[in-house]
Amino acid sequence: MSNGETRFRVPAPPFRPGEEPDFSHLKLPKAGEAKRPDPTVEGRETQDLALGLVGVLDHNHQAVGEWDPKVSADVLREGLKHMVLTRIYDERMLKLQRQGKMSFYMKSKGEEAVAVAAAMALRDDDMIFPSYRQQGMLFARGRDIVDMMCHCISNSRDNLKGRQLPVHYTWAEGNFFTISGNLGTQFPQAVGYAMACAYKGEDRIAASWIGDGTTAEGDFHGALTLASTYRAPTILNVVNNQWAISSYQGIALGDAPTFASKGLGYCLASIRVDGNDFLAVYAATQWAAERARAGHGTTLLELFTYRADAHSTSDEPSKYRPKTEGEVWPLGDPIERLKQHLIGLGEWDQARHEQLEEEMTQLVVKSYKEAESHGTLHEGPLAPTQTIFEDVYAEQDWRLKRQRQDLGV
Amino acid sequence: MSNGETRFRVPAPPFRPGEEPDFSHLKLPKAGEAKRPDPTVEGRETQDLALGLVGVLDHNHQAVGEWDPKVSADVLREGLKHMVLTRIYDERMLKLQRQGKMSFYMKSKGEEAVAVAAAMALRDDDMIFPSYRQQGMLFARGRDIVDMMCHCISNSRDNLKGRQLPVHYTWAEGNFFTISGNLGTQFPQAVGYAMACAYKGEDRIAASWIGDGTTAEGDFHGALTLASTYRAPTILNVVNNQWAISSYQGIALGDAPTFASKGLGYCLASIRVDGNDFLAVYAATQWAAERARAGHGTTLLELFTYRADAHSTSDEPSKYRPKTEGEVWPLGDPIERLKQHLIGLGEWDQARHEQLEEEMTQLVVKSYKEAESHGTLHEGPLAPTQTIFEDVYAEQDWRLKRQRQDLGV
Amino acid sequence: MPVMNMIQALNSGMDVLLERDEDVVAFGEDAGYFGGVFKTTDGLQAKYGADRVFDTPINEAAIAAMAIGMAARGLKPIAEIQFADYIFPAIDQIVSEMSRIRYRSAGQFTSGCVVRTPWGGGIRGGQTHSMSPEAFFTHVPGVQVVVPSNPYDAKGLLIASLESGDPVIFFEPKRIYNGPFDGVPDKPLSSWAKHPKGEVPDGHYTVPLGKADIVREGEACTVVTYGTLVHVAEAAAEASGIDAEIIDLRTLVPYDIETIAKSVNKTGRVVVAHEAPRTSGFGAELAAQIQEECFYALEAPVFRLTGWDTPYPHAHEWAYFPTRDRFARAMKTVTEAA
Amino acid sequence: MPVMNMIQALNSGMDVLLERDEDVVAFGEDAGYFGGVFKTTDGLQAKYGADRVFDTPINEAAIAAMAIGMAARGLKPIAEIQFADYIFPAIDQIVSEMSRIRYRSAGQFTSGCVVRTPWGGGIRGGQTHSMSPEAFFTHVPGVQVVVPSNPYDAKGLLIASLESGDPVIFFEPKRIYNGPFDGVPDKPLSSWAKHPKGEVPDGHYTVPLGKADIVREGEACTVVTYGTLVHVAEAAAEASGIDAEIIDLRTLVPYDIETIAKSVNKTGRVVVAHEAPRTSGFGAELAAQIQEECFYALEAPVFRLTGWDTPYPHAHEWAYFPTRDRFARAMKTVTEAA
Ligand SMILES: Cc1ncc(C[n+]2csc(CCOP(=O)(O)OP(=O)(O)O)c2C)c(N)n1
Ligand SMILES: Cc1ncc(C[n+]2csc(CCOP(=O)(O)OP(=O)(O)O)c2C)c(N)n1
Ligand SMILES: [Mg+2]
Ligand SMILES: [Mg+2]
Repeated sequence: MSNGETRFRVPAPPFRPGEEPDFSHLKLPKAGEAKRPDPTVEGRETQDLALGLVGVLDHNHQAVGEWDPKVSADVLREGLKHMVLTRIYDERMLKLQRQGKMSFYMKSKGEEAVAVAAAMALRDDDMIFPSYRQQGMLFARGRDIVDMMCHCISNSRDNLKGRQLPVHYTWAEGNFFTISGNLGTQFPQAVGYAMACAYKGEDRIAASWIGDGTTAEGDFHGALTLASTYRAPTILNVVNNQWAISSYQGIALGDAPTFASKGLGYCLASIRVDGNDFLAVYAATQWAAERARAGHGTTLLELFTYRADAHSTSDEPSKYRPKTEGEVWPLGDPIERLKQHLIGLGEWDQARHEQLEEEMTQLVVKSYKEAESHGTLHEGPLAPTQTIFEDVYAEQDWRLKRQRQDLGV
Repeated sequence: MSNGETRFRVPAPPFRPGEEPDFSHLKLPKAGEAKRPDPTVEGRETQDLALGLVGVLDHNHQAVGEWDPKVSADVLREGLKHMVLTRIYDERMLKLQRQGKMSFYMKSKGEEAVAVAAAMALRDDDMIFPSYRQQGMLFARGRDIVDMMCHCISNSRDNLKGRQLPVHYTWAEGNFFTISGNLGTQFPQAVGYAMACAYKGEDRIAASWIGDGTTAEGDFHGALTLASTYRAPTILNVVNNQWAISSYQGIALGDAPTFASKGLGYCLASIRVDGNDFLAVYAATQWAAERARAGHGTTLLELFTYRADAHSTSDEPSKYRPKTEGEVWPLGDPIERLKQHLIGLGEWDQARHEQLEEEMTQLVVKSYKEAESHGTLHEGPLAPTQTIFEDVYAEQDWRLKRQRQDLGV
Repeated sequence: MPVMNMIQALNSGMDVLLERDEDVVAFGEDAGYFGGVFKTTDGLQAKYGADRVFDTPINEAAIAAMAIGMAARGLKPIAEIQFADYIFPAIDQIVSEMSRIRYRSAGQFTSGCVVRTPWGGGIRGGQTHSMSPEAFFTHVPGVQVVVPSNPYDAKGLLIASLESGDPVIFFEPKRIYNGPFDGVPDKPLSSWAKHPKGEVPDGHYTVPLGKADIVREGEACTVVTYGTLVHVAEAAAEASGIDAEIIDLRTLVPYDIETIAKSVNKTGRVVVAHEAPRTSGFGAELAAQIQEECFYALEAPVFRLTGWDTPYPHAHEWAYFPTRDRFARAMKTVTEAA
Repeated sequence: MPVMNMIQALNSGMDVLLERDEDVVAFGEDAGYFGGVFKTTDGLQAKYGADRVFDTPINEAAIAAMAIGMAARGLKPIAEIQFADYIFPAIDQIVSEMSRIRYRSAGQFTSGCVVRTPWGGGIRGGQTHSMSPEAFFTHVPGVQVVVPSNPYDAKGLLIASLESGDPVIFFEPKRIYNGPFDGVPDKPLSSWAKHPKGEVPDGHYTVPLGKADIVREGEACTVVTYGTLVHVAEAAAEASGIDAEIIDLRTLVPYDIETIAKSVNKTGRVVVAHEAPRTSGFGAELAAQIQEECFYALEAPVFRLTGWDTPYPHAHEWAYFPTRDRFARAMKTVTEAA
């Protein structure tokens, strides 16, 4: 797999625009096949899990195998709701961005289960160090949707005072750390946080998420090294959505078979998970949380998924991958799969689903109206201008005081 | 293994000063046990080698097993000579440092085979990106010993014009890159160099060395990632001498079983080698070089050895490890082992060995006299003072010209 | 002569370099197949092959290190850091290695390469797509620092940078990639077609490093700046009617002290301007050197017009960015000082 | 009162902090069992346990990140970077994260911690054990920068730093760990026992951030400096007989502009001095601000006495380092300027 004749190997994706995508070369283990060891297992004994794939929902949308978390239909319906809301929210925000209501947006389409199932499997007091594509967690943790929107349109009610790009949420109350625009930095921070929890004698854990491309950063290695050395109660998640903007996963992966397998070199428990399978993500997260809480240290989870839309509003994926690639991607759509599973259980039906979509759409529309009543980026009101000089330090020094005066605010 | 009751795990070495060191807990595979796959093997198939130990010289100093490189007695005697010279050179330089002849020194005692055998197994046109503890390579490559000393005492003949700390050699002619005082930086550079060799269509390779402690740096991960992605013709060597100044290997290693196993997460060929076994280091390097030259990419070698002396002249190891630890270290001394092997072959004897030591001592003493005739750090002559303003750029800009004037040189 | 925007001019510069010399390679995150998130390397992989123009893993330190290793073997790498905000993971390789290879090896090895990176604010990029970290690099002996302000210079400086044989950190003012910006946020984007420096020869030429450009002659005061703010300064001079002499520095290290001093000795009044925070910004160096060099000619303190000592804000970008009006006020302050 | 050298004073400062507050932890490469390569954390692991004072892997970025994560959970970390030369792998975590956590979260999270690191030259450490990278950090909004020059201040500033609640980069002039140095390379080491600030209380006290110290009053000129050079300046004043007023800055961000301006308005003549390279060194900021603040009081250009724009050399260290004699010449230049 390299681009034509090259003198060193430059990995290239299997399909480029104009080619017919076909994932039959991908030999993915079947749902239910993976063994579920006790969460106290030695890290080195997770090799099969790192090279395999933990899946629960099979082709018929039935829950199979040892990893089935056996959660109630209520929990599944709640998960479905958060995922549907996430997708509708994303759609709406994208439209609003196109209308100039906000400067930037990033959707999580196709990756909703990664965020929602993980947040639901964690305790609400577990600390989250997210990347920019886990908005589903905020819904799962009950963040007010109007507040989320107010952040995205940088208005007077933005809890970040307009200081951050849209989708770079912060929510301390919900144990959701401040999202960085710099890739990977939060991974070792999460380990430090987890060490502090252990130090304080708490059984809270910390969890962090980065993308497949970001695993190449030095901070990835720093995090895994700290985690292995101090056996910190952390879950380190790699969301492998196959793409890093235009770079396909092979640029970061090199010859390695899976991202999960990168954890084996640190002897961390390492598991590749079907990231489009709500139950599998839930179960793996629960397993890893139990392991961490019991003092057995960090788990590296690879969530195998597919970025079903553009990287961000600044991206144009048809330039580098076939438009239909997402459609033929073998692990399907996480919402559809959970929906069918619930229908199969007799706990859901198409009518209820449509009603849910309708309710969520209404919620989003109504919330946006309310959010907009607090202003928008271009029309204001924004946070007072002088707030740009606040929170640099606990107290303003003479420089900031003078600069504020210079600006006349 | 942690220091008393701690709330997160802090790895601690098995023995501290005052304790009786005893390595019987170390289950090391026997020499000759490891299989030698074809150098074109897939990286992932080297797991046993990464977790095992490639050894050739057994307890009776006989060469055994598939990895025996079967080199001639002449080659072995040459290796012995370079190792003996390295040790005598180090001893002498240390003494001179204590006498104030140079500002700093770092010995490589106990690790001579790592440097000498590798340099001999490589081609002279292969590029070396060393750390500060591979002086043996310079001898193996035929660097003039007087030149080496002139660098260490920073005199008028120092080929680095006194700009670098002692032992931070550079020797372009000998394909020996400029040693950095910053740990780990050279590892990804070596991969870049190797890619350039491939790009130029050469079959030269690049090799680099770092210590066990340095594997924790982000650059380690950067190097392995580049190597795996571009399949660069590189040998990346981790010299595991058990200690990083006062920190024992567990601080970097965490729960991982070996440093070699860290290569598996990148699917690089990964081998742990008895670093005190000249023949094993030679054979493994040869194997990795053959692999790289054949276009199969990078090998990660862990050279398992022991830092038999202080980290540097600024260190005092008795503060953090038992004085006798090196003596009971199970892999013995690399010079003694090769010497006994040669004696066993009937190719060497005690008298010749003593004569060699005597010759090397004379060489070092004589060379130092000559070196000193070109000046010493404290008494001069040094490189002309204005050289501090040279080589910052290809051409001096106005700032440097003025600064030179200001200084009046 | 063809009209190009800055992206096309930079692309053309790389094209010329790649064409003329097989030792030239270009790489970075998304820089290969896709041609870069700003499309600066667009088409070059298709033209020169995937081992001459290629994608890298997301590890800026490794990108810099790869450039160093390749340069040691005689290649001439052009490395892209996707945004200047993301150069910090690479700064150790730049400060401790790239900048010093020539020095510490006494010339046995060199690190000639260009590290290109989109730089500066004005695009609503928030704190991680707007930084101007040039001052950090101006404090590093052994690297040169370049900031072009128009397509013609961008191409000529890029070629000169790679041909200099020493490492160059090459900051590209992304706000003006597609057209000059006069510091009035709500005015529509202008086009490089209307700017004299939008005409860019197709072939090889250089703009020498270390030489500033006087983009406007004037008597009332001297403005020393670079990048996007060159255009804001011009707009401010026009809007305010202040007869400013505007110096586009182009190269920050080594900066053209001769041109600056000559102008300051004439006007006696100076504004130095940049987008980066004030404290220890490159304006501090300029002010310090100017007051030393032209002490007796100065009739007012050198005025530093800069971003504030805060992270780069998102919603209040225009309260942070030195706009045309703030620029005009600064010129007024120095020209009116007693 | 006990006499301490700087290492002992810093050790005592950490001891006090660890003793009073269970949330304080200290860590770094070799900082645990061994007590640090300079022995600054000596004995603290034995006293407080291996989860309060511990060794870290050799990854400076991870050290900084760990501090950030711990601070987010309410701990008060003291992180050691073994030499300031090795802070660059951590600079992304410091610039992009530590410095901005409070700002970007609008105060919901903070990153109060101290990053301690042995700093500066004069110990024949060559280019990788001699750097003075303070200027980089003074350009980073959100971090404070501290450089003590004696045992008393070192302890008091260290405690004040950790108690400030914001990140502090704390540079320790290693040349004077064991005794003051007057800038004459071949004179024997002096002892802190002979220096008034060698007396250090055992218990808790603070030296406030942001306040400079006038270590010598004088009329002929003002010297603004910090760290080792404070002592060199004093020796130069004595040797030359020039009646310099010497200001020990102690805190670089935020620096004490009031004390500086008052002195400069009195003397009209200034030397700013540091060991780091000249271009864009912190002396540039000081000179720029002084000429703005005290323009009409200045009788000579602010003189920058600095290291050269080269990497830090080894053998010719004393041709690079601002020695007593170079210092005296600088004072002479400014006092004699017309
Ligand atoms: C340090 C750093 N380098 C580069 C970037 C620019 N950038 C933003 S997102 C991105 C791709 C990330 O891909 P991946 O990690 O796979 O995450 P995904 O977007 O797919 O979720 C890049 C290169 C950045 N934000 N930070
Ligand atoms: C980036 C960086 N961090 C810290 C140091 C200080 N330091 C020098 S040697 C050393 C220990 C290295 O240990 P290891 O990698 O095991 O190599 P060894 O000395 O044992 O050969 C440390 C921490 C450094 N030189 N560079
Ligand atoms: Mg991705
Ligand atoms: Mg070691």
